[in-house]
Amino acid sequence: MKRDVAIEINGTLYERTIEPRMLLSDFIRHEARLTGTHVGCEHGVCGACTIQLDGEPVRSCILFAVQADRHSVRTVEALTADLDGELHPLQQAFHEQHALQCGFCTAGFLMSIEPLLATPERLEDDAEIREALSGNLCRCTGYQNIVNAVRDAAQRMREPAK
Amino acid sequence: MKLRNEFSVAAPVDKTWEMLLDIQRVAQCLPGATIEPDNGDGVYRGQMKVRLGPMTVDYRGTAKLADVDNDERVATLDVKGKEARGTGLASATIRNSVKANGTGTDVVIETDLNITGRPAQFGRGIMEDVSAKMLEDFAKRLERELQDDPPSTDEGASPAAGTAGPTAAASDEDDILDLGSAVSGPLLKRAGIAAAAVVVLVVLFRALRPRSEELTLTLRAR
Amino acid sequence: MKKQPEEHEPLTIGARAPRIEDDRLLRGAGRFVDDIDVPGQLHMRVVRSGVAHARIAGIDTSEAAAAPGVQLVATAADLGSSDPIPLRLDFGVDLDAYLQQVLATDRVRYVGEPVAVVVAEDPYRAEDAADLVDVHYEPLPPVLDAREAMRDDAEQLRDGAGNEVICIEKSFGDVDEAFSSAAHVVQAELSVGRHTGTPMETRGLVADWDAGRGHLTIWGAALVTHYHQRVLSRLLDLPVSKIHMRGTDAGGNFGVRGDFFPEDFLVPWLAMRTGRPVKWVEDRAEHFVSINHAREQVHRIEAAFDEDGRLLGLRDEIWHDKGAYIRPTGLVVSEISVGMLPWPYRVPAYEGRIHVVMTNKTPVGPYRAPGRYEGTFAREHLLTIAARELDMDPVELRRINLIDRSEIPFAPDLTIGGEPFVLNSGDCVGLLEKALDAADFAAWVEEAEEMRAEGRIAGTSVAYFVDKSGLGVYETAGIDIGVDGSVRILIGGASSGQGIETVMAQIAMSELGVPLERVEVVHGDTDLIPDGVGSWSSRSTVIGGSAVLNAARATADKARRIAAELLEAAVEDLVLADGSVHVLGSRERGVTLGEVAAACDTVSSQQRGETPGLGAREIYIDPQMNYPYGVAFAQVEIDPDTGHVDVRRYFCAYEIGKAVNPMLVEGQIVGGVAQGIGGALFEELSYGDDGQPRSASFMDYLVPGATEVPHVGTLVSEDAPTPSNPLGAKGAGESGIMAVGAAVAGAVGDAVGDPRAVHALPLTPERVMRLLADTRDPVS
Amino acid sequence: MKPSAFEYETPERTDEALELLARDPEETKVLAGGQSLVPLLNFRLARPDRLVDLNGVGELAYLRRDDGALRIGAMTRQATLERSSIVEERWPLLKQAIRLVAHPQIRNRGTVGGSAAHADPAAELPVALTALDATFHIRSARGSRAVPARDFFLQPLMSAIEPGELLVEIETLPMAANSGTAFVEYARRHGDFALGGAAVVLEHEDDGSIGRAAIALLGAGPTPLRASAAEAALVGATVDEASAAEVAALAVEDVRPTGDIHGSAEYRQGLLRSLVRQALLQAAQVPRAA
Repeated sequence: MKRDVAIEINGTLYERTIEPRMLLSDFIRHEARLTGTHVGCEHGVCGACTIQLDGEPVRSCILFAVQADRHSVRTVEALTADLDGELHPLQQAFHEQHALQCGFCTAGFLMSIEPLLATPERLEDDAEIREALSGNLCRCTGYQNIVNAVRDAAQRMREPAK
Repeated sequence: MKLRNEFSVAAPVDKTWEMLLDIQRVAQCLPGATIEPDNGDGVYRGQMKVRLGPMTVDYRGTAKLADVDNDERVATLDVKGKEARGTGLASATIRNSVKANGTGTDVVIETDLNITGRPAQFGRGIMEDVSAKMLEDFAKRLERELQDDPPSTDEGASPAAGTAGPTAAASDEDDILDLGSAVSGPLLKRAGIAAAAVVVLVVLFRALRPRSEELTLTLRAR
Repeated sequence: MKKQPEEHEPLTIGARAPRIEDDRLLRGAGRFVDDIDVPGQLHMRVVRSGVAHARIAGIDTSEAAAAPGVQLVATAADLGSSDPIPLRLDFGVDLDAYLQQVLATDRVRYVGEPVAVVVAEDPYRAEDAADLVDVHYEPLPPVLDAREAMRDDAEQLRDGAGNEVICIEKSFGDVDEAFSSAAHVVQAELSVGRHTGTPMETRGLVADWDAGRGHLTIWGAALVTHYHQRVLSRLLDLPVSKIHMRGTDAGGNFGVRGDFFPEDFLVPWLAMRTGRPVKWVEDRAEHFVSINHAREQVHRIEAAFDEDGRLLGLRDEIWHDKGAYIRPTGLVVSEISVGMLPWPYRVPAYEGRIHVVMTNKTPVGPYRAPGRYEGTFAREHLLTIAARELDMDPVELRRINLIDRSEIPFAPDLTIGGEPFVLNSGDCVGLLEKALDAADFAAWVEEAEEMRAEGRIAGTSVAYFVDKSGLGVYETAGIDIGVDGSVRILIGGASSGQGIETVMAQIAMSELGVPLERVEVVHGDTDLIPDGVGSWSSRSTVIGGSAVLNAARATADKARRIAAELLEAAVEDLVLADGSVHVLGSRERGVTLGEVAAACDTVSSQQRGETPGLGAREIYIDPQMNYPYGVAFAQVEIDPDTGHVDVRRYFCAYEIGKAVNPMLVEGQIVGGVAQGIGGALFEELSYGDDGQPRSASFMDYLVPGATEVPHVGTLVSEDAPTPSNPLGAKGAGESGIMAVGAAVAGAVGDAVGDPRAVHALPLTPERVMRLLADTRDPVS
Repeated sequence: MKPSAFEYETPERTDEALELLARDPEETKVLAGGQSLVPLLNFRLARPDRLVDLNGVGELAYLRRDDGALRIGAMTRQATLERSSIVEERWPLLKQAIRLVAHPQIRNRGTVGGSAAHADPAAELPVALTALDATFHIRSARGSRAVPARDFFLQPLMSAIEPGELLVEIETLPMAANSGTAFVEYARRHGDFALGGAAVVLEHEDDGSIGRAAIALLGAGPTPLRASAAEAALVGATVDEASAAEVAALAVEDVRPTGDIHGSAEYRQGLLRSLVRQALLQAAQVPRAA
């Protein structure tokens, strides 16, 4: 039996009538047409579909859209939208450090790491950064430049405070 | 996957052998499985809902006696099933034997199990764990069944599901000889397979489509 | 709201330019195939065999066809034609009996083989219905090992054609004499497991059929677009001009993703059949059984040395498990395996044989460094063993056997893919010395010794490799400059995320002098680009880039010609810079490229006798394949409690001839190393002995994460530009992965004190525990 | 990989959830964090008719200290447990275990009760809770019962929770002063299901000997296992390299792990021995809690 849902994504309310089995990733991509969130495995391992649900990074492929009813979802599109179109410092660091190749996994990395930049002191050494990245798979970069970009972004987050 | 279960019961070997021939009685020992009377063709159809925690796989399939050695008291059963929804198959060769052990009977169930399709396509050994555990549970239940409730001699009655109904018993020699040669016909119902059939059900089956009877899969030792 | 372009110096050849494709990808504004939704589209679901080998006794689709939302269920019987998918790379061997049908007819030969297809209103219902297709299988025994498949009593996969497809042999010199006169002969049997590229984006296609005009539009082909167009034309009986392939972003490829698979036929065929747009996105579970698998070779290899450790001869017999069918790339992996095996060493006599064998597993095709990942492991590990047996330093053993600069061009009597092998430029020893220095490899060795002295199990190794780039002979390119001064580059290749757009833009800008922000690179659109060969074999920069360079030069010439007319200046005095053409030394005497383009209107062009528009179309034909080379070092530590191999240090030096963008080259190397570590330690497509795949998800197929790969040091050398193309470039895509299996295996062998103990990849913890037991406890 | 259709219920109170579960207990599944269940649904290995989603039942999400004991509401997110300073101080084993559960994105959504109820033999929390002798509080429309850890995990993916029942709370008693704990495991990649693991609690006497020991094994069999013989052997002993090795050998002597593509039974048994040894040495070194 279909259900009515009202899901807030990036500040916009999406009201739809959907089957309970619809995955949240499918809702975001094909109902809200926000295709920046990618689906890499649909079993919760690769992390490409990571979004923020009520502020916390989670895998959208192992959540049902009905579970996000009356909750707030944030996707990669919000990063630039929140800055009037400017790239977020993390995105800028990814660009400068060549931390993406095909770009398919990138949104998942960004949405996983962005909340961690609030406490940049926890991203000081490479081992910490690599552990923070370990829930997201990338097949192109070998992670090295992603580590560099996160270190760089964390430094940028610290500097303005000085 | 090769599995072996054994247990002993106090009942004499002839009696145990005979008891094991009634698929429907023994099937009760396994939750989720039902097996239907054959259509006189020696092919038993049944279904089985296998549960592994939250996982469930519905199988439908057939059981057919491949070989009965009445002298050695070994019955070999071929069972094959197919997922009700999905592409997987399950098949098993079950070699079932009983031996007198002085005071009672030793029962040995050797199963060669082959499962294909998605349930089999995971690297972790949970399927193996569960199959082993279920066979173990089944053997325990069967052991209890054979221990607690010696069979009556009321042949041919089909017990209603869920009741420990009467079973085929006929321990007289003619019948047994018949069994040995029977590869089709009504007698097959009792043909040595009870334990075997149920064991099979562990991972199998449910196949009520007419076509399933045509399945002539020969199980091959791996 | 797009970021304003910044003003800066044009980033041309050689610059570490940040990529032009990044902006859209970072914003989540890339357009991948699943991002294409066409109104009214249906969704396809493929019903795949769940058994490895069986006869199909019947298929009942009635229940599926009656399921809610289902538009059509089709089997092989509905396809009409039974043409198999044709070869793309044809070396003149008749392989018809081994090619794959789009849907299985009477027999299935691997788990995952398409048997039927369902189209429904949404992907959920399509999957519901696919579950209801009832295929009646009569199982046959599966054949799962190449050597067993070749035995006389083996089950045969097909009637009238044996399990061994062919044995390819290559040889030169007197091998028997080399071995009989040798002071030392070293042998090993070495195997590489089955693994694959596993791009993060699975495959997918969308097809839209315009029945009125008889036009087909297809999104999603990612590698060899024009080849797909031609094959579809033949199989669907449509003129090429009525098939419009449209490129999308592609989420990785690595050689596995873009070939012509059964679905590449099914999706457009179903669109035509149903009259509705049809979409298909492969799911990860089906990806693992349907995408080309790779590797899976066993090498029985031996080398003959004189008393000083100089190679006299090399012999290798290889068994290559190619899975159930020959896919469009045919025998290329096997051909390369046996053709590339000896290099970069001065091998006077060589005999290589490779048995190409069919088994009941997913078909095997090329994956980044096909044939070289395997061959490099076999050859280099044999040398590592030889160094131990001859009591020589592993580096020195290699040094004395490397082809010397003085021997270039080095042209043994050997062909690869029908073309003579020629190492036309290079200094292998020179690169080795530079790399040893840059990595400070001696310190690695010393460190490992110290660790061993502390009771830790650590080791180092060196592995040399030769790459190959530029199959496919030619590529096309075009450039158009708009009246607003924007530049559009059209390439016949494709991009799957390597940064090809940026590389092509940098090449073009070296001639045109326009900031990268003004450049768009278009690929994969057959209406805009009438011909192309594609992105594979590390060919994009080498061949595609050369075509772009030619087009850019022709465009710049034309710009100067027209500007000379507008400025009343001499052509040879004009230069292109900052988006304009001006007289050298006086910037104010110039016109913008937009103004030049405006002057190329149709009427004026007609009067001048020129083609309208500012731009050019060029084809580049490559005279010769390139053989870039490199060397890798590894240092590992083994945990004696778990068998876990920790790659502590890794370094890869690579002679690329010319790096258009060194940052991207390093990115290719590091990414390749990570994938190589996957194949060396983690990734394996396992099968049960019933032919069931046991690693068909990311839970069991272990792609390395950020915590599993080390920091990788790189050295990109440009000492030996190739004379065979105008850029001097040699290709980069496959460099990093090439030697990882060899280097890791060698370091593990060094750590346990006996490289002979290592004979198979991946080095899983269990294998490592066993070899620890073998090497540390000889008494038991 | 899209799930089969199901009916979906969103109770807001426990009673309501129990009532929904009672309607068709066999064909109803409880959806907690869903980090294990939803992948199974996507693979269509689970096809329940109905899901009862507990994520709206706020009263099941809590961490409470009660008479020294820790009471964990079944719907408490794993990340909540991970971030709790009280848990870190008083039940460090839980924190040590939870940091090894998959990745942060999973722990943000995954629940403590869900992990326990899922009863995966390779999961960390069931092993830690087994070592802590936790009590599982189960309710149904008929009433409630408490099941000790040793009776809770029955089979791979099967706990003592019957159809129609709901795990509502997990309770662990206060740890003795002078306790040291360790959780050691080996997974092929960071965050993967481990090939083996060991949770150890050592209660030290004033003289430095062991007063009581708990050793629970991960991946040693179909459920978390306690190594009772090894535990008994530790009482009165002190832990050093030699005794740790000896006790570890004893701990795995009778275990029969299941082999699979990631490691054979033999490999796992050897691995477990090493991990128990490491865990014992670590737990013996932990500064004694005041």
